[in-house]
Amino acid sequence: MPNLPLAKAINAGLRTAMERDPKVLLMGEDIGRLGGVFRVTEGLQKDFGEARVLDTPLAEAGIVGTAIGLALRGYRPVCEIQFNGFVYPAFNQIVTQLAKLRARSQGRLELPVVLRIPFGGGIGSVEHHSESPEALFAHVSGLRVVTPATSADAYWMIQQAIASPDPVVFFEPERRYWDKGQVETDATLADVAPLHRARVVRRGEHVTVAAYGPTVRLALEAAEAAAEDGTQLEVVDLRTISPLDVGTVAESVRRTGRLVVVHEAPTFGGVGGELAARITERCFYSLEAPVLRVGGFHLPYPAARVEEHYLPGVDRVLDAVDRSLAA
Amino acid sequence: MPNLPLAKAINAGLRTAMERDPKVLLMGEDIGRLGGVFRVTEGLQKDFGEARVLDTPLAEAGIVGTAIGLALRGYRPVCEIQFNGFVYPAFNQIVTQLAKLRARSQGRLELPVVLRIPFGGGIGSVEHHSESPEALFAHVSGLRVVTPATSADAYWMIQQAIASPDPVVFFEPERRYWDKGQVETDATLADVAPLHRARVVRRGEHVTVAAYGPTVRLALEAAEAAAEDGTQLEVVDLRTISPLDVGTVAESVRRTGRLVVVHEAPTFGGVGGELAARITERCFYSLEAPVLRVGGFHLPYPAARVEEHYLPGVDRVLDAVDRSLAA
Amino acid sequence: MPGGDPEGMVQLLTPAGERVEHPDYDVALEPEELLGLYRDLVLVRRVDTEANALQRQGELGLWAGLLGQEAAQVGSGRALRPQDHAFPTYREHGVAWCRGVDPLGILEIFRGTSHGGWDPVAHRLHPYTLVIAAQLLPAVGCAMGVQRDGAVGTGDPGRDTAVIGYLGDGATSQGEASEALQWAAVFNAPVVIFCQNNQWAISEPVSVQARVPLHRRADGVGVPGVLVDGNDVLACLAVTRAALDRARSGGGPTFVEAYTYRMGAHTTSDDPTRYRSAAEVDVWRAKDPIDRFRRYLESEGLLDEDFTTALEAEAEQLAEHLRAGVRELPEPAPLAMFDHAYAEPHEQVEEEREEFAAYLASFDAAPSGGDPHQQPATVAGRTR
Amino acid sequence: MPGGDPEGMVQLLTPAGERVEHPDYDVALEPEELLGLYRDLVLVRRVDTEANALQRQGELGLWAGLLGQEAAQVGSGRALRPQDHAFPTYREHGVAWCRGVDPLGILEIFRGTSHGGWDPVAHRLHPYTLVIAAQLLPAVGCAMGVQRDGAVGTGDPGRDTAVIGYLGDGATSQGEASEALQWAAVFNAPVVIFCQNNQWAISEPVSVQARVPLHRRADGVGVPGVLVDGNDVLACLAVTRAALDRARSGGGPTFVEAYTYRMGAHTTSDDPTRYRSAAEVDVWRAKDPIDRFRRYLESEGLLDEDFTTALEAEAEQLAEHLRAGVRELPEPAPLAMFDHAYAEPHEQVEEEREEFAAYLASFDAAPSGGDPHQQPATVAGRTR
Ligand SMILES: Cc1ncc(C[n+]2csc(CCOP(=O)(O)OP(=O)(O)O)c2C)c(N)n1
Ligand SMILES: Cc1ncc(C[n+]2csc(CCOP(=O)(O)OP(=O)(O)O)c2C)c(N)n1
Ligand SMILES: [Mg+2]
Ligand SMILES: [Mg+2]
Repeated sequence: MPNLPLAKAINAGLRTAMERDPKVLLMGEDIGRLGGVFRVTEGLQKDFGEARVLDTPLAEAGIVGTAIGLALRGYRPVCEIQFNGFVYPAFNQIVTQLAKLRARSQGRLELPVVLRIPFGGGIGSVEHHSESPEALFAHVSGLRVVTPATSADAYWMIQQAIASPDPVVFFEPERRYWDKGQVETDATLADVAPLHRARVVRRGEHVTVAAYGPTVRLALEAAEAAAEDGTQLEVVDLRTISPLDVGTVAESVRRTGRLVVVHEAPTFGGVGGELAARITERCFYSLEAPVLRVGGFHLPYPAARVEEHYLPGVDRVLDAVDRSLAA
Repeated sequence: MPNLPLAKAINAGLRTAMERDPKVLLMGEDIGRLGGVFRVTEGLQKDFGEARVLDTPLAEAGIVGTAIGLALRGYRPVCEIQFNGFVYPAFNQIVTQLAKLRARSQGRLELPVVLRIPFGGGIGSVEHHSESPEALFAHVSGLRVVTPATSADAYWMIQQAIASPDPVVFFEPERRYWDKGQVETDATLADVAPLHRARVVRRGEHVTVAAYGPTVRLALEAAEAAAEDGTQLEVVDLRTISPLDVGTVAESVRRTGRLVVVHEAPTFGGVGGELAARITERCFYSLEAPVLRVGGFHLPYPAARVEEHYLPGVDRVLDAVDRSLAA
Repeated sequence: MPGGDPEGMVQLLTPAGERVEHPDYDVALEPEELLGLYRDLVLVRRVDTEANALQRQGELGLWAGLLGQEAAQVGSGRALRPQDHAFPTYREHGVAWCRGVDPLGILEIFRGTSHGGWDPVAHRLHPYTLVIAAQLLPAVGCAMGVQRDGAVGTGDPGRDTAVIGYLGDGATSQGEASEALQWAAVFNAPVVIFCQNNQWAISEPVSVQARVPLHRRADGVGVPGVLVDGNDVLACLAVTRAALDRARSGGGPTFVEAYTYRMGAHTTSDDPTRYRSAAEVDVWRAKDPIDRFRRYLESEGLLDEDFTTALEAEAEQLAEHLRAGVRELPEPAPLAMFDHAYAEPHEQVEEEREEFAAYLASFDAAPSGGDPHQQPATVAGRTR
Repeated sequence: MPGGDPEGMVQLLTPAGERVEHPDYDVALEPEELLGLYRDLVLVRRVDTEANALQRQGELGLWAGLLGQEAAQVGSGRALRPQDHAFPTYREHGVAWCRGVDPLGILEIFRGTSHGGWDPVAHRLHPYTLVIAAQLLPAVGCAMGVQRDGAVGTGDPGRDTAVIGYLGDGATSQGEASEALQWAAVFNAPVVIFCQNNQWAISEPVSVQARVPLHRRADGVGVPGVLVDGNDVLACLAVTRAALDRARSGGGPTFVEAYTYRMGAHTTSDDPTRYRSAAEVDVWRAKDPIDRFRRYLESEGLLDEDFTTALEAEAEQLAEHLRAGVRELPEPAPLAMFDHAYAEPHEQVEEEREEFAAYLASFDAAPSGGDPHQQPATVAGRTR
């Protein structure tokens, strides 16, 4: 059971998928010779050739648009968008074509396309490199949206995403790329947790904290800190954003009576609002306090030297926990 | 006080703005000679010339991108996106440039650009003509998002949007274009209701119904029907989506204890979730029932002959009201 | 200037129906092939006529006509082999016809009972795409898939495959159209980008889109650009066939500009008298693609009365098929819309399906206290 | 092939520093103008050297170097008049220099204290744009504004205005780049689209973007496309000046491809040895833009020791200004980020500002029970 950084776990997952199915292709900018700016595709062009690992022209609409055509011809393209803020040139292809072609053709067309998007902040980078646009994709029917928080999930979820007959937007938490974790590579795709289930990653009785991608570790750190003060946080790693596994969170909230949702994306219009609305609807009589949200502010992602203030940190999570407990 | 269809009220508002300020320009596809596919710009090219009312190449990125440049040079461009589903080619310019340039330049650049987008369904049209993508814009900081529900608001709000130093996405409810209403054209911009305030359009004590754009009339129709059964709905026309006037809704909910939000956009990830989360946070102890939402389903907009089932209708609103009252 | 013949346009038939030679392009067709083309032209025009009538009668919400563009569509459509793939806009009813699609499948879209009533896999005709130019990158990607399948340059005419992607003159302005051309060039993809320059994009003349002839765009990325008389079915067939052959053999992409004219309205919602002159339309009427081809066939003595009578009867039958069929197109069941957004269940969709099913059932159950309230009236058919 | 001189490239100075004639382009400069250009070249290279060093020392998170592209940037930048507007990418430090921007303002971006430290209105230098090609449509729009202001073709050199928009070879693949060219053509906008083909887009050679020379793209939309030696400051000045003059006089847009080379890494996060050979870099080192210009000035007897010593001192002073200044760049105050998203108050932003201010204040108030928990460490500077 190797101990892999999250980026390497995705690399291994891509490799396994490519070995299993010759129709799996990788497409993107600098993913071939260079192995991607985060080295997630390192070594794959060397081993699988240029026909299966394509360095593309610098055009995101082109990447997604041609991936659609390749999928129609039976391929399973996995597209890398170099950074979160550069996905918008492809937005038309994603929203009007990729997401809708199945419905438009009454299920006659299948679009097994994966879009890998590094997202989130905390790496001290420049504009457009640290954003969290997942809510924009979650609102678009026809897409599935998931994000792993650990190396093990990264390894398996990328394979599940590739195996999905539906288009999947796969958000990779940038600042966790170098976090290591054990990966059980001997299991099979059927054995591991389903792609669209949330997971309780820490048990606790006082407040449920729901997080995904980069904020899962943050929630766990907050839980450690809270435990020192005697507050037991239950941490749920959502894993899947569309569909949203409301049931797993509701089950937890029915026990704790309190929920704090944490994501890096701006709170306003973010995924947390949707979860809050659904949990409140389902658990209205169990809730001891309103669902609270901790997220980015309704601001363009700021310059790197101020991002620690923009991003939810342990303290802001704990502050919300305190407010929830005080309600 | 003329009685104008909503489309004509916008036309009159554009005309007034153009007369007042020579820097106001209109740009879009078919807006000149043809007067736009909904005739909203009818007669304006004839009266203001081709330099101020531009028929553009068929490229939405081009429309918004050049509008940005014109704004930087001191103009106030008002762009028409022909239909809601055709805005995505411009999404990159909107999200990465239009919305962010002010923050990126620390307030040194001003982007008084208006994007007019006809939205919503109910007109029996083909794909991409009836969608409600407002949540995608509301989540993007730097933009303001508003929508009028009546001719009077249409006339004044378009002028306020043009006067705004910030970019404004102005959603026009397609199926209300032909609805007539009194327009008090003698007032001044300073007299009328501020752009970013919601408005209680019907008083009622039992349940608050919040709606915007095309669903305001729907909510009023539901209120009529409910009144026959003795249920008094309070109807709030949100008018502004970003910012969201939470205070006006909260004030109402504190009295009624119940809230139903109605929009045509898919419920999942829609504006209703955000409003539900905020109202629950503010009014937790006043709420007698969870906030309920009535909206489109998480599906691509369906074919015209089934849209009446996709869209929230009076009955679905009343059903939600009943469920709220039963909680 | 709309109307004048542009320089360098490939033509094999003059507007008067005279057969002319071209140094680079030719077609040698058997009489039955020529008559087959004529049949196609007449029948697709009949589909158009009938659909317009059905729209006026309220059976369709909208119709996007092809009047005047029959030759460009039939010429290019008949150049395709069964294994080829076509990616149309919303106006390629003639191409759909050549792909064996029942026109009723198209009427579904404009009646509003579905977003497309044919099997895109079986017919190798992609669903109509309303977002202009958005079908082109998928077309190029499909061609890249063909390449990867080794279905190019084998010399086996049943195997070598090409892709054709259609667009209008207005659509050339979309950045995606440029990207498609460029990707085709960079990957040497077996694809033909076929532009029907019908001179208008709704109310905008082609001069709003470009200052130079559209086919020159291809030069910019090193793709051959060919200008063909789009009202000349033989020239369209010859040029497209050559381009497809080139693609199938591994020679790479071609951009074709078919110079033609939209004789009717943009759609039935449009009123072209607001933006163009009757005189302009008259100029183009004189170049009608069917008239000229009929004159040619007549001059060759190929059109006899038996054939024209039979064709007339076939057209009448087809019209009747549409008239009867359109009224019988099944109304979509309310719950069916939940079926195809995803291949595998999606929690929120399933939940909404169940809730909506229960909601609908609540009316059937007719609970005491009343009927469902009426839906507000919709204003149908006011837009395109 | 990177390294070989392409056909038809405008050159006024050979790599050996020999002055050559060109039938269409020339510049006649006074000695002090020539020395001024040399000074610019030396100083902007010094900015680059210093910024790289500061990045290695951890003062900057990242740096995108211009080594090798000084002539293209100074040549084009010095062709601008005060009233002109420039729309850069993220690499036009030499252009920024010509627009009078203190390089410290650029370092703010790469240190992470702001998204840009100059006043774009005062300098008529748009903020750096990281989304490739996204600055071009705004540049064209600005030029359309210039037209509407009547600031074109008046003959008044202080009034007639042009716009220049920069992009890289890789960025030419974006659909928006094509749209920008086309809008410029259709509206005859007073704009120069200036492409620095530095042969690489991170790890991708220009052959991944296009099969034909980039400047040919202009032909496709009827815009003149000029290929210029991007390592020849005189040729870049001459070609850009002519293009800007044409724009200012109402003659319309020009596309310029400056053929050059990125001698360093894409950014300090990049390792070019992974994708290109030392031999290739050597070929280009022999064409260094500063070496060749120095040889020319020497051969003309224009460079004396006084000048070079003074310039060396000036460069040293500039470097010291950067070294000292970068450390003194003010750290952004946490609450300042709330100031500029909107010109007028936005309810949610104001609410968040207040809540966050109260939250921050709660630490100052040092409530009983403790310090704020520590932030998790960030992994800075690992990406571009
Ligand atoms: C991206 C996009 N923008 C706008 C529209 C609205 N629209 C539909 S058809 C049309 C004109 C298209 O003209 P052209 O490409 O010449 O094709 P034609 O209709 O003439 O066949 C427009 C603007 C659209 N469908 N897609
Ligand atoms: C839309 C977009 N996609 C991807 C990127 C990531 N990226 C940054 S620079 C770069 C290469 C650009 O190459 P080129 O245009 O040649 O400019 P150069 O860096 O060589 O000056 C890429 C892919 C980006 N900034 N924007
Ligand atoms: Mg057209
Ligand atoms: Mg480059």
